[in-house]
Amino acid sequence: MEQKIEKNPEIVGFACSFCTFKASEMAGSLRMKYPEGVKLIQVPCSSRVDPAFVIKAIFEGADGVFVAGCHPGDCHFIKGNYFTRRKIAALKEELEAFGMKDKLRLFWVSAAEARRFVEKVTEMYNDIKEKKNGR
Amino acid sequence: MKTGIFICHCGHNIKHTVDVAGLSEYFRKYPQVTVSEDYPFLCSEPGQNMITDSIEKHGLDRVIVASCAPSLHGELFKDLLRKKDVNPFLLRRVSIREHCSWVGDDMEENTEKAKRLILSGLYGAAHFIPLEEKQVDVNKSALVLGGGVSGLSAALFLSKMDMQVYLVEETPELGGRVRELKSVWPSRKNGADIIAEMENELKARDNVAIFTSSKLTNFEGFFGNYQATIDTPNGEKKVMAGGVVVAIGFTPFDPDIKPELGYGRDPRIVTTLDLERMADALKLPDKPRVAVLHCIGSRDEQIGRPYCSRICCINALRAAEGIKERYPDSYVESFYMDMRAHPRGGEEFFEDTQEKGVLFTRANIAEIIPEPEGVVLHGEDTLLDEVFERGFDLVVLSIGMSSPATSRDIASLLKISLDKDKFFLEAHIKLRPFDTAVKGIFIAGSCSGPKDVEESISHGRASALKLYGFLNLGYAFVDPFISIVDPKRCSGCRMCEQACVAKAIKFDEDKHVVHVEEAACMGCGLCNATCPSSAISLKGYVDTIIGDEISALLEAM
Amino acid sequence: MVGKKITNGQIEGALNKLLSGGDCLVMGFEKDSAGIRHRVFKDSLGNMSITNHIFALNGGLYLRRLFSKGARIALVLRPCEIRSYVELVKLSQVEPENIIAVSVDCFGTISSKVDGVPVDPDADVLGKEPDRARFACANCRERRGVVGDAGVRLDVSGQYWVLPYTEKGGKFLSLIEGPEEDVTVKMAIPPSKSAAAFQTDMAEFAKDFSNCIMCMNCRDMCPVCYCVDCVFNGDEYLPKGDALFNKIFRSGSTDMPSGKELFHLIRMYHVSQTCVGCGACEEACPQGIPLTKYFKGISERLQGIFSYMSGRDPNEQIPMVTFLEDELKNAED
Amino acid sequence: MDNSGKNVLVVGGGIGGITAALELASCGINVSMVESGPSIGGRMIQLDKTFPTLDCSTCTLSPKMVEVSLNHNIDLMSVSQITHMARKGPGFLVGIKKNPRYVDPKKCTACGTCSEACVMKDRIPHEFNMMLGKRAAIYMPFPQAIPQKYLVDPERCLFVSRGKCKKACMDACETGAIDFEDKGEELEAYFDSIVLAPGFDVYDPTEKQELGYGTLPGVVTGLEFERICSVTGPTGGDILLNGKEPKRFYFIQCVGSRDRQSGARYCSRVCCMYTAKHASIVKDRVKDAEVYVSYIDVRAYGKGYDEFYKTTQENGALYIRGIPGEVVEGDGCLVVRVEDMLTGEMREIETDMVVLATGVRPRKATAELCDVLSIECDDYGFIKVDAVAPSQTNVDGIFVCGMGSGPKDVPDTVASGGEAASRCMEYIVKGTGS
Repeated sequence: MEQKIEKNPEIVGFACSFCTFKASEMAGSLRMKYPEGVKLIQVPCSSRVDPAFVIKAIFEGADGVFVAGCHPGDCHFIKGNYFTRRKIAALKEELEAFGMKDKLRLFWVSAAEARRFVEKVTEMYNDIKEKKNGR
Repeated sequence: MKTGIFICHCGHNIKHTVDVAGLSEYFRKYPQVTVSEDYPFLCSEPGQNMITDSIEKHGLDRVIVASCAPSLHGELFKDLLRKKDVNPFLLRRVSIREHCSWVGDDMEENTEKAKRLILSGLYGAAHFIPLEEKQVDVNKSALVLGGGVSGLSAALFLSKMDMQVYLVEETPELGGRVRELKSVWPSRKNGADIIAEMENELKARDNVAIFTSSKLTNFEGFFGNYQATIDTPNGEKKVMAGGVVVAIGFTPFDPDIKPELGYGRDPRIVTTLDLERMADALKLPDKPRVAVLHCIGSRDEQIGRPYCSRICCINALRAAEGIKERYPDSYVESFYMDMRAHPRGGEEFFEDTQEKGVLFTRANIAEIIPEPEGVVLHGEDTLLDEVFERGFDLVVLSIGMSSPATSRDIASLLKISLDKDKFFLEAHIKLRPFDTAVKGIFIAGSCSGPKDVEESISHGRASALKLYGFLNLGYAFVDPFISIVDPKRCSGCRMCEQACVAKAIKFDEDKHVVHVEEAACMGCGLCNATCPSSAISLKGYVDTIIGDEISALLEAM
Repeated sequence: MVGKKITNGQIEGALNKLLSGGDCLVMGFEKDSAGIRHRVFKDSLGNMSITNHIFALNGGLYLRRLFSKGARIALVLRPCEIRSYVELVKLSQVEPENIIAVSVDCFGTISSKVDGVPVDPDADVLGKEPDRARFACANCRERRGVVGDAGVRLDVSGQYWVLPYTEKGGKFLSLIEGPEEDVTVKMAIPPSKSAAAFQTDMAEFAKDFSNCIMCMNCRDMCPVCYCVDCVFNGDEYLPKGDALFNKIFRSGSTDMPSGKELFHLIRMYHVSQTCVGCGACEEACPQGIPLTKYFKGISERLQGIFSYMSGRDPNEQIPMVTFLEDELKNAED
Repeated sequence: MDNSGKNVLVVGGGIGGITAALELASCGINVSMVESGPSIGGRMIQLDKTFPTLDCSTCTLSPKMVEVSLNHNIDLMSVSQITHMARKGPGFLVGIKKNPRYVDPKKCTACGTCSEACVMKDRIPHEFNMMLGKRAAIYMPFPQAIPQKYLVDPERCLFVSRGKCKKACMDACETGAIDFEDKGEELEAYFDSIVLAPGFDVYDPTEKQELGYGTLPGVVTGLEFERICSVTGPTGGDILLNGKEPKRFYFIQCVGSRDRQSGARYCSRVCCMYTAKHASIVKDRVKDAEVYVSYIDVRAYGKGYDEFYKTTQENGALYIRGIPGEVVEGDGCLVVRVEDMLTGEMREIETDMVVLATGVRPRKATAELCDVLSIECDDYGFIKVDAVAPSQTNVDGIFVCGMGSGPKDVPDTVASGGEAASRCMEYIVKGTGS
């Protein structure tokens, strides 16, 4: 297991059920491929994501965590994602102070953007994988 | 705790890249797992029976269904629990198809991933509590946005079903675009007549309130009890509506967006819509040369309109035919990409127009340059594979449909989502084409994508029927996924109250704690994430559930 | 800006006027041969001290959940204490209606853990013996008495002033004899220079926190850690007993849960917007962990991105409960 | 308002009929659904996937079918026909013939042992699989069939047709569900209104000898190809041609549509998209497959269709404008002769499999049905409707939805199902004068 994790990153994503999670469903039904290491947790809105979750995930072994929600202005809950952006921006600042800023990303992916979803997660996965194995 | 895990093969959709048998075997080792089975189609009747039977046999209090995405068959599996008197919110769906078998090819990797996804379901579900779907009375009245043919059809139907109807139209008169059409496909009736008929019938009814030159300014409440504020010429009106049918139609494509078409710079370049309006005013030489251009503002990625507008080929044909009838000796040439004469009778019409002498050239038009002696088309014939320049006395642009100008405003007012082209997004394009993500709000006609008149009428009526079906019961259930406050843990810091978008959180000065207005809560969970001690938490998504799901995805196995 | 020059005893005089009303309390410092400490004065001030060069805890701690209607209170405390009071007001943990908060210029403090410090509240720690000053003070963001309703400030000529910042501050000023005059002279303490952004890594963290015993004293003594029931009281982040062994049982890994990192990083996030960098946490730590470096550093960075400063202004909203539609584009990936 | 006590007859159990029935039931109407086949689901359940989302047909439709079987307001009659109809006031007196299934639905557990035991096992061409693959005389058309019950095919069952068989099925059946005495049932009932959802057949391209359907192995129709791709199909979803996986595919559009010779001038509205769907399925399942598509115009008119068409091309499907003159046998392969109208050149393309995008025809049974109900049809045999009320037939109180009134794709059929149901409701309410 340790070996495996050393090679392939584990990435946990928090996906808004109204956009990103839908996009991920579409990505699935369109048979788009992305690394198995990427696993999603569905949340009603990206604003539900308590930064504590991200920190918890990181210290339980996630090589990367992303929070993904609707594009600003498109939030099903009207303004939720603006709060998400504040929370995550602050959290990124904290992680950066600890030299871990590349562990966390914030994506906007609408329900229709299956391709964007795949691109974003794959890109993140590959970047992190490089770093892991670059060492 | 007695958990049942049911893993679907989905034919070979899941089975071919996930070792389903191995999975069901694996989970049997967990103490909290009583049953763990796999089956070809859990959604089929035998599959459903298998689940209900084991709920009964083993007295399961948690059911985990690992299959397709949770958005599919949501109610279906819940009902299985209901049938056995198990609270339906003790069900956990795990998507091992859309999120596993379909996105990875490696059997081993996929199985490992599925294992973790199911495990997170298992851990998360451990913290589930029975949730109650509160029954609320619903208002047997409907708000219909848009007075076009679709909205009118919806309003008429609902009113005939004894429902109070509020019809809101932005423009001064009802009828939308259809009113302007001289000959509606395929009936060939005059649009104005069709509208007049509907309008009179509607106005004769006493349970319909029509607000023209009006617009929706505020919208709150929840399914069955929405409050809408309408800005009308005679002041602001507040109405109660059980549900909404959105039928705000479309905006005709504005050719100015493509300057190379020269539209607006020369009176000899007109749109199909202009042509309808001009009708007799149209003045041309007795042997006019007329060009009809298809796909203006459709199938065009550069201007962000990659979709087909569905109706413009027929419109183009009608334009060509019209010219031919008026000027038998005219030279009419139609420039198209694909001839999409798909509606009823369309193909025959296409053939007839050809027989009437209209020429059809498969071409891409690069530019339209108005010269004194004629409007010159610069284009490429994609059949003969040659570049051409041809002069015409009139150029008709068959314009497509763009998303309604107000779609974004309406979307944010009603909290419904838009698709990539800014039309409204349906819950499921095939099986729920009228539903939106918000209960009781339906979409009809061209505002969810280009439609012709016939289809718009069907849509209007069908969505109205859906709404009626919902409200006719007189009661409905509110979403149980709302926030709840633990007053013993609340510090009364009021951060959640300030953050709450729905303004659903109220502060109790005496007890110095907050509480949630259930009906108003949207269930986003922002408050939960804002409260440092999670004294306010979102049912179904409490910290322990998400926290343990995280652990499950990452813990060593 | 107008204010009043004061001489020894004048503030005490004003405060005594308040006390004489019988319905007012004063919170400040009391000094005697044994030492110097926080104290609430009722009928008379006794030997009150306006300043205090020894830091044991942040007085804001006493103000949490202070909703008393009626009784009036005057706070005469350090800027960092008044700032935490202001944050607690924003968090509705204090009812400010009957409180007058006076911040007093601070010359730096010495840790109460250091033995044999002579009792001289006016000692200019940072000026005279900077090496004995606490880390928090040496790197303080706001030593000037410029927060709260009024401030007691020293000008370059060695003259003390009382300056009003709010209506309440004005009332307090009126209790002091002497004419109001424009403040033209420079003050002794200049605005602090903004420090470089705090930067560390997990290795350094591991080293610094290696002795953490998770007593959570840092949390308990933090003036702005106001929750009545902390998330870390439960088993959720820090499994204990059964919860811990269940986790070990099901995960197969026998590592102890990574409690330290979770506890400190999450708490850093929780207090990031309200932390005033007073260092009470470090003072409270039995293991001598350099907490201030981290909490102060993180909070300054995190407040920075919203150009927010805790305790500066009661009308400033805590960043997490509001937003701008057009901001933080660089946070999006 | 209280709609209980109102009865509506829905004829046809495809997606159109199912939609109408469920909508009506949700309004409290008692619905009787008459399906001529052994299971509801219609054509859609025969499809492997549906465009443009490519989600599997079974997954989207099966739950609806189950809903029908569970809904208390819906009475489902399979293998049944309408025998006669008479107006009665605003409504109709309708005769319904329930043909015998020879299996007692109350006893059958759908375990399948009877089918295993049947002497005709694997000897009868399977209609559900478009005659590809074989079934027994006692069978269930497909695993998700609703009703979830087995039945006997009277024509092919030796005992029913010839009276002599060892009836191994009866011995095999543990619940004694099989009953050869079953005579079925004839009944007459009153309905306030009727919704027709007769569905469609696909064009039989045998007459087009030049395309080699029926003569050349490897030339199949669109619907046959659906079954070949489908998990529930004869090959279990593996794309096989007599056991081998073909690598080269040629799709020919507009076979029996936009075509006077075949008697259909109209456009069938689904072939362009189902071909695009087939092309992408092939590209997804068959490694380095070679895919050609012949077309006149690509009619990707629906929501997300044009985008889907583009992706199909991007994924490597080669579109050739022009319909092949002929398909001939080549050296261990098929050869398609086509004039590429874009390049003007005459091409001969070798391929392993030719899929004919066969067009839509009115279902054969529609004609009789219309006679019984005195419904007017158009020249093609589709049910005539009022253009402004697209489900209104010439008979007041009888409505039609789906392909019965002309070609429609699934979304349009669902919409028309809802529309028909709404007209139906309106008619009933008016009938009671409320």
